[in-house]
Amino acid sequence: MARVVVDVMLKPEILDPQGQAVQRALPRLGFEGIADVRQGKRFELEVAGPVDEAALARIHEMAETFLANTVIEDFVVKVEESK
Amino acid sequence: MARVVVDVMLKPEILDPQGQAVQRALPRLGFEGIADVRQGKRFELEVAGPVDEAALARIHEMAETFLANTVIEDFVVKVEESK
Amino acid sequence: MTLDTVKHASGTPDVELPWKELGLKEDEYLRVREILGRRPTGAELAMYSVMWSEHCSYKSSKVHLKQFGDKVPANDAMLVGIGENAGVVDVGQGYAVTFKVESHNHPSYVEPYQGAATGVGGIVRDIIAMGARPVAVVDPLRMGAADHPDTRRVLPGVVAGIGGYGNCLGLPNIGGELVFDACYQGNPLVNAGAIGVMRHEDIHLAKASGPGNKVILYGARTGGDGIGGASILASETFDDTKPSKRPAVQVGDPFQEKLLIECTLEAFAEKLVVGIQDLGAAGLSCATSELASNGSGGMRVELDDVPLRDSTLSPEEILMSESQERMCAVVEPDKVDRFLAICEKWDVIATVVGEVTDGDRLEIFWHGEKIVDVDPRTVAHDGPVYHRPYARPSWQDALQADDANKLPRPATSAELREQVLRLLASPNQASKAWVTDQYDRFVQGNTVLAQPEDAGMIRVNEETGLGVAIATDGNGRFTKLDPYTGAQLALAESYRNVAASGAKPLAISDCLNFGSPEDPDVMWQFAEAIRGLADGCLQLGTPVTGGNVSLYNQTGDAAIHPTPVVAVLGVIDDVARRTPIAFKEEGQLLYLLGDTHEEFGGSAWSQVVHDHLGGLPPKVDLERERLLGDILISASRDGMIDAAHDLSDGGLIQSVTESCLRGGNGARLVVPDGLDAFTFLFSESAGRAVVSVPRSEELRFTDMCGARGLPATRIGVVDGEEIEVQGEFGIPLSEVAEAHRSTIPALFG
Amino acid sequence: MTARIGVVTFPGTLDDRDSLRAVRIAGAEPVPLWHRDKDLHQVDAVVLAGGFSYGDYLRAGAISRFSPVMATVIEQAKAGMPVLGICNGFQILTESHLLPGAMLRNNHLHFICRDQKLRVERADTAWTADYSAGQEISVPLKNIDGRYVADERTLDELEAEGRVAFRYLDGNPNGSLRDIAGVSNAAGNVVGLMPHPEHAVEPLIGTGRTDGLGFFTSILKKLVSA
Ligand SMILES: Nc1ncnc2c1ncn2[C@@H]1O[C@H](COP(=O)(O)OP(=O)(O)O)[C@@H](O)[C@H]1O
Ligand SMILES: [Mg+2]
Repeated sequence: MARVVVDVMLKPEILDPQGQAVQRALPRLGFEGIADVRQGKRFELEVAGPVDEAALARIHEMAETFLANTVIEDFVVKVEESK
Repeated sequence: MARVVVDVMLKPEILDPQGQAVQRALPRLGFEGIADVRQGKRFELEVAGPVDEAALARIHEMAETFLANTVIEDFVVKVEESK
Repeated sequence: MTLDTVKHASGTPDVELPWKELGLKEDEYLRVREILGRRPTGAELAMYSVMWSEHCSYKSSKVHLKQFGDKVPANDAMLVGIGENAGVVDVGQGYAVTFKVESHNHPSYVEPYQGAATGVGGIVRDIIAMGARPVAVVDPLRMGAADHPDTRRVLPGVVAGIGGYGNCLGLPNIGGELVFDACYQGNPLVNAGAIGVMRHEDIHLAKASGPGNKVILYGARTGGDGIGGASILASETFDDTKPSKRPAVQVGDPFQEKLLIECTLEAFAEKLVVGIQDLGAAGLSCATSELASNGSGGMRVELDDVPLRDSTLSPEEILMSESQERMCAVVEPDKVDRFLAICEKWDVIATVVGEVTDGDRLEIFWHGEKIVDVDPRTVAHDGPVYHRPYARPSWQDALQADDANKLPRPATSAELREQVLRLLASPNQASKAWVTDQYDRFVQGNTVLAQPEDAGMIRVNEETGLGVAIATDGNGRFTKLDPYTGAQLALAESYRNVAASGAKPLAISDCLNFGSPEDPDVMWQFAEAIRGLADGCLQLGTPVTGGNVSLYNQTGDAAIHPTPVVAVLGVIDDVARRTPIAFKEEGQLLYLLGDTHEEFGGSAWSQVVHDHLGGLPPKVDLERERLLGDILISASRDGMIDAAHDLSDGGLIQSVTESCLRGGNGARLVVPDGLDAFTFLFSESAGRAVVSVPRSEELRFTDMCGARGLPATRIGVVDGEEIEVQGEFGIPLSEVAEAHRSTIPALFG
Repeated sequence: MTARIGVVTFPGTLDDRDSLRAVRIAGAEPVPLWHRDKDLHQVDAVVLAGGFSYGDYLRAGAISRFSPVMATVIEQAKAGMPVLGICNGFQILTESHLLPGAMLRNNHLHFICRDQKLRVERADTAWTADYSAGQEISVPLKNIDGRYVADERTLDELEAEGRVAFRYLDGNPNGSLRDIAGVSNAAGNVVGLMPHPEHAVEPLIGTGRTDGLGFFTSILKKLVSA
């Protein structure tokens, strides 16, 4: 079973209040030196068959039409070695 | 500016209703062959200073005490090349 | 690795089992052996250990709780009493209402969001299990000190969790409480209550009868969550390559629960269900043993058929798992297909896992082998009963002697004004809108009253206007000073809140939050509180329909204040005559109902101004409470008052302020003869309310009070843009609003 | 003959019964519709009600958009059938690209439930004809993913074409760009908004106002006179 990861992040120009809330809290907790935080989503897909080009193309399409809303989000598809 | 990524995922034995909802929807959308989906969070941290061992140790601690709730979540810290 | 079957257990009497690690006492384990006539199997031990736990067996509290059954007031409304998932009362027009409050204290401290969320999930399943559609939730909360850093972690998480789950279920949140006190720092109290409505004929019970009937498990798959002790068993009995430390915290899925509600109600509507039980604490162990022991026959369960989320689970773990959003129904064989079809319609997984037998044993099989063979009653009902020692604490007298009435009082009008503002802005007295604005109070379109009203009120029937009201109250400070009186004060306040809304109080549920029962001081508080509550209910005519006990709320030697929380349910024949708290009409007259005494023990004033807890709590006069309630209800019925607000913590100035802010009007107050301004504004005497009376109704109203012997004192008029106490001070409404509304957002926003 | 107005129930929809009630109170015939059923049962208009369809997992409205009923709703909406999306329904409409933009987590990150003042900017859509342009109304707002965003060009276009149908007054509750509470499509038959008019149709219930009834009487008049 192979694992494909899809990372979905808000586009840079879109306000990310969750990331900001984290960033604002850090100094209070004693963590300095973090200039910016963005929070996004990570999907781990376990793929049943081989992760060939056709499979990746399908996952790409899935990310584009479903996992991400490209009006507001960017995404990246990555193959991970399975464990 | 260097980027450190913290991926936070629910522990495998913890119910992941979000991932399940995605997985159940996939066949309906015509995407077959995905055996499991887990959904987690991705934090992108822009680190102001050098990402040395000390900095990573701090980020690790930050992830452990704040970004993740280790009662139910696991996390991984990764350094990404900055772009 | 051998499977510990019944046969195997019989043949290996000397195998050591980890009963201690599972929380059983030696004599309890010996009793299990005696009951079975052999050593238990691992699976049987798992079942007994969870079902005989304090939480499930009420072993420390049972002997005291009995009073609720012994002192039942004559009340025709009770349809189902203590012992079922939730009590049921008749509210007329063929409708029945079920309601209950439960605690989820410890999980909410460990994981505030999920702990609180699953607390809501659990109480709602109790309501569905009675056959009712859930119509509202309430959430009485107690947190540590408002300015403590850990409260900043716990409270926002708890509120988000209650909102996240309840909002997503489509249940309006119509009331609750939020109290801060350092005594709850390590033991926040997260109580959650729910109300459901059904027709009389739809009442369902947790009962498996009719041999041949199928046992259907439906809802979420079973996973390894919430398995307190089962992992110990698992690691003893099985190989340790699998995840051994199962988390004690569960993650909720409100979406799944919403589907569970809809599909269960649809199955009820088609009369497909013989008996039903939700899966909460102790999971399948509890559901199977309770269903079987309440029914007429036995039950046979094939554990292999339970849908799993994690295929590595051992049978012990499956039996103990507390995975959320699961229910168990008993269905006649020819109705199974229809039941499964309804579940399919709602995308709910449903599986036949067993059937009712004509024997009297609960038998559970795994891989074709029998691993449990017990009399279900011994698991579910014949748990241990403790007569824990109790004694009045040695410090109680000193505490009561430390009289709050002797604390220095404000010397000048300026000081009085300053203390009024300080009180209104203190975390306990400040507006809780920051919390309640995170809860949907409008969903379902039947909300007549919700926070910050005295009681939440829900319309039950659109045509007739029939409605129900609920309020929850509890005051740990009063209860610490005198547990018997404190419990009665909680009851009285909740009763008063319901009556102030115009509804007639019918019955109560309670959630009893206390420290360790192994401490005789705590056990005395517990015994006294129950005695007070049971006596109070008898006197007020409001039976206890059910409730929940949460013990061991204790950090080291320090127990929380004894905190019985009382939920009173009321009925109103037409919600059109509900009484809100808002002073809406300028020129209306303000009347104070009841008597005001110098009573400052446990008061908000003593806490905020002097950080003091001592003396005696206010006196309780339940006959007076009942009279006050009757007057408030009559006045609502006959249109004599436009607003009413009960007086409780913070005293008169607190209530008047809330009503002014709600209505957007000021008030001019006159200190009545015989009272000083300080006592008038801050006393917390019980049995009081303030009402707003149209001038045209004044005579009729005062005549009624006079004729029935309730003191009614004219204290002022709704007027202007400030709250003015004549001869003392005036505070602009805007200043009051700022003081009252900014505290909680500043701390937690 | 009165108009038939359908209200869709997805798994996790919460305000469907309220919307059906609002339709009935306005005098139209309420018709429950089921997400798995492609057939709209001859309704003249459709309301997508509030709630958390599919738990709002992934993104609010993202999964519902692909349901069988939505295939028909999308097709019919493009052909001119009136569609109103309230809250979750609005989110579904943006996910379906029947309306521009997207909904994100509120800027304060909390669920917010309150009585919200709005200005009805457009009184010539299928759902707002009973209001006058510029009229101020108060209806409940309750959501956690209510922040309306779109890129600048889209926003400018919406403004230029007068498709901002409702704007928040007395404080933006969630960080929505340009205080947008709701928008319409170019033809004016598809309207979406975050606040809940269906919760403001009876004097005793909720906030005690009936400011939301106009949505349902508007559509009824339009359909009956058509
Ligand atoms: N956690 C909460 N959840 C819901 N409603 C709450 C909560 N806390 C307080 N409220 C509401 O705020 C109002 C004021 O609360 P409180 O001062 O405790 O009322 P009272 O003193 O009349 O019992 C009531 O309507 C109450 O139901
Ligand atoms: Mg009150």
